[in-house]
Amino acid sequence: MKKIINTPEGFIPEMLEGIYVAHPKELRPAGNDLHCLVSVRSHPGKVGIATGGGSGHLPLFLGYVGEGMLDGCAIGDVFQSPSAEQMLAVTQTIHQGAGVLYIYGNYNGDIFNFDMAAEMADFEHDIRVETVVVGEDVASPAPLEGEDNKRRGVAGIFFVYKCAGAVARQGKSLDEVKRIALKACDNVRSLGVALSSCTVPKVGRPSFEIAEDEMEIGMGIHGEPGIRRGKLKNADAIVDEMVASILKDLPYQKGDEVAVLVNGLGATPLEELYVMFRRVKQILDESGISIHRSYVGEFATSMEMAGASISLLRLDEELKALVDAPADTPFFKQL
Amino acid sequence: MKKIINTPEGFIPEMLEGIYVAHPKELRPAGNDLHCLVSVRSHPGKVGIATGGGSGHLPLFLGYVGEGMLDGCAIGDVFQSPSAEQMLAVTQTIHQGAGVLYIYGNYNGDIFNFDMAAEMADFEHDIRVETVVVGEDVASPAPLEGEDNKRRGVAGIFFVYKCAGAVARQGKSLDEVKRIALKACDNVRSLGVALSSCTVPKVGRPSFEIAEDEMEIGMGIHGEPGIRRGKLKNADAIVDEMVASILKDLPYQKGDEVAVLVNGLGATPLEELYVMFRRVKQILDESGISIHRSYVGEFATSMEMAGASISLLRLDEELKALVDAPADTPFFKQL
Amino acid sequence: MMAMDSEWLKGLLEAWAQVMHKHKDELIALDGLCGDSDLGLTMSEGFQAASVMVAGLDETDLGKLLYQAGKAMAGAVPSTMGTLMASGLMEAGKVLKGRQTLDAAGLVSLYQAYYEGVFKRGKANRGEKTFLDGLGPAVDSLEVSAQRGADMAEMAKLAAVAARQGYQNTQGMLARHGRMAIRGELSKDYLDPGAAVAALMIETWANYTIGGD
Amino acid sequence: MMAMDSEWLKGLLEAWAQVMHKHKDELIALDGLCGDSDLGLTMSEGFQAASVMVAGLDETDLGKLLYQAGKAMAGAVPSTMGTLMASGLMEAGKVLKGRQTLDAAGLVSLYQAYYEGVFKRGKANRGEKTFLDGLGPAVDSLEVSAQRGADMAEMAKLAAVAARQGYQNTQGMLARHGRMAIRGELSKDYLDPGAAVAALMIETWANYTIGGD
Ligand SMILES: Nc1ncnc2c1ncn2[C@@H]1O[C@H](COP(=O)(O)OP(=O)(O)O)[C@@H](O)[C@H]1O
Ligand SMILES: Nc1ncnc2c1ncn2[C@@H]1O[C@H](COP(=O)(O)OP(=O)(O)O)[C@@H](O)[C@H]1O
Ligand SMILES: [Mg+2]
Ligand SMILES: [Mg+2]
Ligand SMILES: [Mg+2]
Ligand SMILES: [Mg+2]
Repeated sequence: MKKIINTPEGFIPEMLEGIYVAHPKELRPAGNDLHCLVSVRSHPGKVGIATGGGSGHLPLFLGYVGEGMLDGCAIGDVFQSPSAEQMLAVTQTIHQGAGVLYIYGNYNGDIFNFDMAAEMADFEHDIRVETVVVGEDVASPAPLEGEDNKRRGVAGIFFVYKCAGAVARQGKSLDEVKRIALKACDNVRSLGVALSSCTVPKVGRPSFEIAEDEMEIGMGIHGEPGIRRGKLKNADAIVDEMVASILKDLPYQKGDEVAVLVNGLGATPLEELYVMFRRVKQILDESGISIHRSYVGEFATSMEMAGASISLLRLDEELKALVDAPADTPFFKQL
Repeated sequence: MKKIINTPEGFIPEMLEGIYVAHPKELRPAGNDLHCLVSVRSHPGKVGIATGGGSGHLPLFLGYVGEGMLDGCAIGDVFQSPSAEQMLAVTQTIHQGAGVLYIYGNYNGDIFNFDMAAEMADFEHDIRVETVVVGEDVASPAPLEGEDNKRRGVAGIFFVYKCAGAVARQGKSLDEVKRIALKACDNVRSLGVALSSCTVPKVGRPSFEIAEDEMEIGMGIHGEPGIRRGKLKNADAIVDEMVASILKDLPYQKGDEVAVLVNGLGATPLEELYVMFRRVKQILDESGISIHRSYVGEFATSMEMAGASISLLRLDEELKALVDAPADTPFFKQL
Repeated sequence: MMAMDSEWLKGLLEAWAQVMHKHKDELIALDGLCGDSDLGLTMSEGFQAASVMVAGLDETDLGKLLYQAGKAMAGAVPSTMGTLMASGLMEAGKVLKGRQTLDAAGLVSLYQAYYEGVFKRGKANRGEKTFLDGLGPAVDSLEVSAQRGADMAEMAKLAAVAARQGYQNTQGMLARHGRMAIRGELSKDYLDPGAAVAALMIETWANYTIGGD
Repeated sequence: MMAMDSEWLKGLLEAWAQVMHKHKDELIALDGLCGDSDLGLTMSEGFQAASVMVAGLDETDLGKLLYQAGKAMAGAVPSTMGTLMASGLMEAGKVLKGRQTLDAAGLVSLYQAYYEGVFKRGKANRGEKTFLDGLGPAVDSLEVSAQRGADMAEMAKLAAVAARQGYQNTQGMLARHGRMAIRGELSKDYLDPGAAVAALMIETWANYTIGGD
């Protein structure tokens, strides 16, 4: 394990200390718990949006707390859910009179704790909470009618934050913000490819083994198994496979518009992400789908994992306007 | 070599294609050469600022072409200088009537080519060109009076772009923009630490060997030897050593203000950079130096190298205002 | 047999904390086969936190004590099982709120509520290879015993056997929840670590009940 | 001996391209000892580009041809040596602008200007283990030969010996420029790859001159 840290135990608390001293004008802790980050700015009457999850995914989650995106975030230890009480502390702090929307990824621990936090917020503090769970990773099959969505939430959650954050900033109601978040979920799909593992500091060895000439399509951001493991192919072949899986998951037609996110998992250089983006553009051109807006970079990582994910958000006029809205957070600024 | 690329030869051209299709509203090629990137916006009467160097350092160099920063950039193959003609093409395109300032890192190939480009610009096109070569890496000793500066240019060049870009945007003269760039050079110092090597695609094997429990303080961004190789220490000890070397290189006194850049070299997670930043803040607090502004993230990388660098820019009121000025480039936005 | 009052409850939580501590490595190993090896840590830390919390409370309301124990557990170990155990305790707290002591029926409703709390949170059904496959058979057994008026010691003994049996029956089940579900068919070969926790809880309560005779 | 006109110059550039191609692997290996192994590639590609460029020009002005050869070299191989060779060619071009043929004095000034161009660009002094330690002794020799009125063939022979000797003398010198300088004292053990290029250039010109007798 080759990391610039002091101790595995201190890793996340010290990272958080660093976050607060680097962004004193943007973030503050709710209560005295550094794991509960909220925006310094508030807008009375605005729906509060909270997220949360395990650490190790920067700039996810806390990096999107700011104007036009999220109001607060609770984070746990590496890949571990924060507690319901931490979420509750965030919820209480960001409630600005119009209720709170939780947006988070489809993981057991997060669901259990956010549900508990929502109950506490309701029972103990009369705060109305609504929940949108994001699961857009096409590595697992789409849920059948009436079944639970078992898909994991990966980098596509960025688009859900973006759209919901923009509509909340307009002062819309909790129901309306939730409708938009669900609409973003309905229209976003992602798929990742991993080339190497990350190492959880407290564990001290790589989360999974993968040979020098292998890749795994569809691997999860904590190393969960993907669709298939195979020989490392060239960039175009990888992107072709990924985009094909994404496109066939939603009905697309000629003339559709999308927002694209090519996301690095941590160790993959930005240069490679642009090589991938180039191919995404070629494929979409061929399919008659036009790119309204694109994002290339690290938006949701797995520490030092090598690999990348592609997310597409299918747009209509309503979502387009929300994706285009300005945002100003520590890690994401759009003018 | 585990990379998401098609061929080593295609790596940079395809990366560039990706850049242009991702940022069509911000960047365009000068002439028909993708290696010559210029801003789509121009401001008649403004001093043009150009930079350039080898590829493999994204977001350096081309990522800073935009409002309040640079006007154009010529880039070569991985770690290889662009040609003088490419620099000349950029120079001609960004000349807005007030001359052009070259700001680039202290490397032989770049110097030779930029010098040649400056001569051609003068002889062939009557464009006045001035040059500021950035070499702020304290891994090599400071030049003696009258000697050439042999120090390499590393991530601190970001601050030189920032200050010069801001003053150029105010419509100041070429001499004035050069004075500011030199002033930023005088006040910026950097030092890096490498934990693992990157691999140049055309070479196909790591640029240097480093053991699982080793680090190299002062290693250059192409793998040039550093100050010392030793056992990997903990984050605080590493930062202590780095900041001590930086602070002793310039006279600092209690009450001084600085801008700080903690820069990831590529594979080091953002979490670790914040652990480092936390320690930088502690040390500066103890030394009575206050942080006016801080940047944490990937600003100048070596593809998938693991490691980080720290840069400090000592500020006075003039530089403070320039560092604070807004900027809007594909990779760096400041509101 | 000691009265089932606040002192009894505090003792029970302490006994649970001790047994989880004692079986820490075993649970770590069990969770390590298909999971992330944290179960021993989270269960010993979580029950420890719950026990310490109620030990310090000057409170005789069993419901309030259980609720606070649950909140302490939730704050200490927000893992899957940590949150589920917290949900069980908190639900039991809600149901028993206002009671200072329990009779046999009350004891049964404690475990029923615990089951219900875990079920509401995790939405797993019996047979899906979870904690509930350990606790469920024990609750069934308690209900039957109570109906036929068995004494506490007998109720406890039978429930402990049922829980252990339930745990053993998880081998062969297809996991539908949590990390083990990722293994698909392969999961059938394994015992469920969460159900092992249920067996330990019921056995410990049984010993505590009988030992306290 | 053939007249030193534009055809002669085109032939010389072609001969240089051929020799760099022939010695490509040798130069790669030499540069690989302390550098980045690109010298064989850049020199063969660069002189090839220069040669192809002038071959296609309908131009008799030697200065203009040399300048264009330099620009082609610069565009093709912007490495250290590529840019230095381009600078040499372009400086020679500036100095010889307007001339259609060269006499012995003109030939000497071509190499003097080439040296000057490389020197202005790279600012290396003699003895600092660079290309100039190969070319420098050859230029010195040419100056002396011209002064005493030696014929072209003799001038060429002596210059080739001087260049080769200069190259060999780089072993023992401390590198002050480029990648080899990073090695510090250790650099003394090595021959300088750039100086090897100088030796090849002068030897090739000598053979071209004598062979063309
Ligand atoms: N939905 C659920 N309902 C009840 N128990 C569950 C559920 N999901 C998982 N479990 C139990 O949790 C156990 C694993 O707990 P834990 O180690 O805390 O999970 P993780 O570390 O993966 O978060 C499983 O053995 C299973 O008994
Ligand atoms: N300042 C200089 N002046 C003249 N020659 C130089 C100078 N710096 C380096 N050289 C020559 O360049 C040679 C290396 O060239 P090259 O392989 O192109 O360098 P790199 O690949 O490091 O850019 C050295 O052997 C040396 O002879
Ligand atoms: Mg990274
Ligand atoms: Mg990176
Ligand atoms: Mg576990
Ligand atoms: Mg070389």
